[in-house]
Amino acid sequence: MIEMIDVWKTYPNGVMALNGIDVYIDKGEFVYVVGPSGAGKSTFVKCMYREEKPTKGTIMINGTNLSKIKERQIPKLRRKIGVVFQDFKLLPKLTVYENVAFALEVIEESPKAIRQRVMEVLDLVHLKNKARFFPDELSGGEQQRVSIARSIVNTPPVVIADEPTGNLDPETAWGIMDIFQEINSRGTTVVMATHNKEIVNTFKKRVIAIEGGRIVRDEQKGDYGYED
Amino acid sequence: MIEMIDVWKTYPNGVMALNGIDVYIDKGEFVYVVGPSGAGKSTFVKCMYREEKPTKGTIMINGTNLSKIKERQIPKLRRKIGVVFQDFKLLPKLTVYENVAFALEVIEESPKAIRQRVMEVLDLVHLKNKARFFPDELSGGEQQRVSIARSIVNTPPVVIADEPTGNLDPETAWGIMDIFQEINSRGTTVVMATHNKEIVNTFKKRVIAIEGGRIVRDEQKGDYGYED
Amino acid sequence: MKIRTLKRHGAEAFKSLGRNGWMTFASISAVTVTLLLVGVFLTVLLNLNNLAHHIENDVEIRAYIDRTAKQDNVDQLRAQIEQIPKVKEVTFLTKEEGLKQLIKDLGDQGKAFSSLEKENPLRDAYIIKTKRPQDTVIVAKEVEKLNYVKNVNYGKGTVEKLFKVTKVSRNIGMVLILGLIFTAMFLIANTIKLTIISRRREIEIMKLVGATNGFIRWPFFIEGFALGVFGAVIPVLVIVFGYQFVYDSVSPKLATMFIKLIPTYPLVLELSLLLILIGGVIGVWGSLTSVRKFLKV
Amino acid sequence: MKIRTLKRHGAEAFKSLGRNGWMTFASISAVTVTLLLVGVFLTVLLNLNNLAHHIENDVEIRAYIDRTAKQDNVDQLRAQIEQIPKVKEVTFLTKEEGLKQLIKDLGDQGKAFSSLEKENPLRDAYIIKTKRPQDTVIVAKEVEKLNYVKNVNYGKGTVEKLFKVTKVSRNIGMVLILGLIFTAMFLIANTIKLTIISRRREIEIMKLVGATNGFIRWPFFIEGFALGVFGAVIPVLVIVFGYQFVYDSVSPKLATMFIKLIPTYPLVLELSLLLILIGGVIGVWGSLTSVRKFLKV
Ligand SMILES: Nc1ncnc2c1ncn2[C@@H]1O[C@H](COP(=O)(O)OP(=O)(O)OP(=O)(O)O)[C@@H](O)[C@H]1O
Ligand SMILES: Nc1ncnc2c1ncn2[C@@H]1O[C@H](COP(=O)(O)OP(=O)(O)OP(=O)(O)O)[C@@H](O)[C@H]1O
Ligand SMILES: [Mg+2]
Ligand SMILES: [Mg+2]
Repeated sequence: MIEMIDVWKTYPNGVMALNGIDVYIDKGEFVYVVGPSGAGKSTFVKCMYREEKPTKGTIMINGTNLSKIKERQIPKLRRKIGVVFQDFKLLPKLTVYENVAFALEVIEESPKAIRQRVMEVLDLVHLKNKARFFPDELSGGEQQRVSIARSIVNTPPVVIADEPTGNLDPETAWGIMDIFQEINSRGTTVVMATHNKEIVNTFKKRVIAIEGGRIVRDEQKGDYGYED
Repeated sequence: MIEMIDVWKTYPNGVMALNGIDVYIDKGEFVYVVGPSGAGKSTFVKCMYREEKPTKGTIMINGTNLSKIKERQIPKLRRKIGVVFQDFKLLPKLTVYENVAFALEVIEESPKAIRQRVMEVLDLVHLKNKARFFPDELSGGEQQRVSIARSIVNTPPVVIADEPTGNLDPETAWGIMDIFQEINSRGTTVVMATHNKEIVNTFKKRVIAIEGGRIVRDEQKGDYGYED
Repeated sequence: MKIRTLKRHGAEAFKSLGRNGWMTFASISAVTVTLLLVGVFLTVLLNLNNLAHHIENDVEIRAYIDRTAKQDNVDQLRAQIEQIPKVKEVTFLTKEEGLKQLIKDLGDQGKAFSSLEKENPLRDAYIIKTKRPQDTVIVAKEVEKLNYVKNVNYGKGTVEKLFKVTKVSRNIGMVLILGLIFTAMFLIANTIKLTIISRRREIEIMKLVGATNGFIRWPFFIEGFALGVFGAVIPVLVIVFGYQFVYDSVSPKLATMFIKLIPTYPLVLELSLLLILIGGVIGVWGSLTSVRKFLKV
Repeated sequence: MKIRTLKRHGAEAFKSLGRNGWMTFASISAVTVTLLLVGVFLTVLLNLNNLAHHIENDVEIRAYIDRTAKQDNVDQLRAQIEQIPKVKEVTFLTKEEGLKQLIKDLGDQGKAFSSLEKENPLRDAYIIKTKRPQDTVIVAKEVEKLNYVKNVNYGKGTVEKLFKVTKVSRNIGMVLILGLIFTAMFLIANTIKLTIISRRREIEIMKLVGATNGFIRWPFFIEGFALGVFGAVIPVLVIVFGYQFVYDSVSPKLATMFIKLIPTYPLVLELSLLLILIGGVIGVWGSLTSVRKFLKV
């Protein structure tokens, strides 16, 4: 499903964020990406949906080589990957409803289907009653949940979540984890960068630990590690 | 030090975020503000440094009544309160160094004193080597630490931190807590809205729990609560 | 693209215009002011051009007829002149009338010549108008060669100077008009560019969520067009009613000075169309070129 | 405010200009284009005004002297005319020269009058120039009352018409210049407004971190000024060198048509100052008014 072969990423300012990543994530897997602040977790997942291009190395998504893909093909790729961005990336001039609907509009769904599906997903993240609000009228956690709703609304085969519970209280975070487990059990591949030790240690899954741009640990049913 | 008497806040869109808050926080206290997503924690602290004006009620900071304060006096008030914003609020066109220095420039510190103090604080949050980077060249956790550095750089008598560890791995979060405890031990009042159960339960302090805009619990050396 | 998607783009464009209130207002007003300037200057310059045209049209050739010519010869001469392709109109002027005109033209000074009426030193003449004023000299030379033409007078020197002046003025006018229109286009495109630069992040987010370039471009296309056309509304109204008003109130006064304004119709219609066209086309162009810059995500 | 803070504001302003590269470029180029337009149109309109002035200055009064006047009377008349305060210059024209001029002015047609040279129907005359061309009519009337003045000729009717035309043209010109300058001011202010709207969030953050309004305003003040002044650089260069070039290459040609351009200096200096002034003042004004909107946090 997702394969990285000797991937390196150096940002224009000289920061070496990824230093030779080799990883294979199978269809239907649930993977935590953990590691200290600035380790390269976000860079790692950004390469998967081509927000960042690696400086060197090969990335294969579903059999397509990302470095050989045509510019025109990128939107198609991204529609197959739902992303919860670390900084949410909501469209400020669109309401909660419109932000989530946007991911369905780009695939030219019928307005009726859009309406039904969006309300369904907003209900899942408990934001049905805030559908008409604008992002800057929401609390931090509410914005994060909108981003989560948008990432799953078009039922993509892959969901990448970068720190999706950072602004959520434990109870709400738990609810979100239920959603991710649910879609994972239906076959969706989930890649989740997180700092939430409790979640990682409770819902045991594969754990990839990154430090200084290198994978330092990769274990099935691992735990968060970094004991203090 | 900080006193709220029957404070209500209704946002222009009709959301009632605070519904009669009465609280007194003494000089030198360390207070956690906890509660579910959207409970009103951010609104509660925003009223203290006047990012939001309450619809009703009185807020006293250090003996000054915020509803009677003149427009011109607000900057002076804010300089006495260091704030870690939930969304960081870094100036995108300034480097890390310049962002932190800004809080000292507004009080017309000498360039030499600024340089020394800023590097000192950046060292505290382990960002000395990223001083010349722009915010969008930083990882989420690094941005959050810049915001933390800026809040404490001018050694204000009060520090308000809204979810200051949301994007930090546990180890780094621990380091930040050490900083907050350290300044608190030197007399700084700290008010910290957080979802981090582990932190609240480890460093026992006063806990104010907000739900639906009301204080539902207020205990010294409390714990996070909300057991699942 | 499905029809409903096109509808969606339209709705999106107008929603965005509404929600970016301040920006929309600022850019529409910039377009308005720019087009107003273009409209007003264009009207003035076109009228000056028209004036030059009228002055040129006053130029005529006088072919004085030999005193020895019989009525037959005179008629034949007229036929010959009328055969020259560049000639538009030929009229006969008796020497008596000619002297009267001269005395009148000279004003007070002419009175000294009144005594001459008995022994008129002038000749009968044909007054010739050419189709294009610029052909005056050529036609004059051809007429000069005809039989029974004693001499030809077309204000030699003065006429050449006049045409030189009008030509230079026309060239300056053209340069000014083109400069003005290009400036306007640049300013409109630039304004729209500024509004879009500030939405760069939005465009990037859309791309990251899977929108194609076309999908993002469409609402901007419509928005740019709408900004340009809305910006043209006030200038068009000002031109249509303003010119009508000026024409009605000023042209009687100007008539006493033999200055004629260009009639209201179709001038204002043409100008209005031009303004709407500039607004719409440049709006779209400015919008699309600036969006393109941010699509590479 | 401490000196070092002022320094800091200056440094901050230029840093911001550099870091907002695209925006800075877009707004400077908008200012540039706008001021270029103002400069060019202003130059043309000022030259047209100058031309009108020259045409007006060609107006003169001819006072024909009674044939019965002795040399004494003629000299006395000159003294009397010169005493009229509005008179600038008086010259004597003999009737022989007068006829020659007339024949020359009439061109080919004048040849018919060559025979008159022996029995000249004209009179000797004084040619009078007034200090202000507009006083022609008044002076003519005064001169008419003097002894030994047979009649007075100043192109009655034509002169009034000429002054009417130049007055109307001047008014139109004034309206166009004012309209142009106001448009330019609006466009410059608007452009700067657009760049600042997109920095609204930055201003809000600064306020939340404890900056006073003044502290935030200073760098914007300097930035607005710099944008305006930088935007004036190219227009000033174009005006200075362009006008010098046009003047040198075109004015000999125009001289044959009796059209005179305004000399390069001090015209280009004045225009340059005006452009820099508009740029700087409006830059500051646009910047400060738009910052103010976002300071209420
Ligand atoms: N756009 C960028 N330009 C330059 N450097 C960058 C950029 N984004 C990230 N970096 C740098 O790359 C390194 C890895 O960043 P990344 O965002 O991948 O970290 P992370 O593991 O997600 O950290 P966090 O847990 O704090 O989000 C950091 O040192 C950061 O400063
Ligand atoms: N600017 C605003 N305009 C309108 N409504 C707002 C605004 N800011 C917050 N709200 C609403 O007020 C309520 C309280 O928001 P607040 O940000 O205080 O929550 P919070 O406790 O900080 O939540 P979180 O833990 O998610 O940050 C929420 O329902 C939110 O939707
Ligand atoms: Mg990250
Ligand atoms: Mg909050």
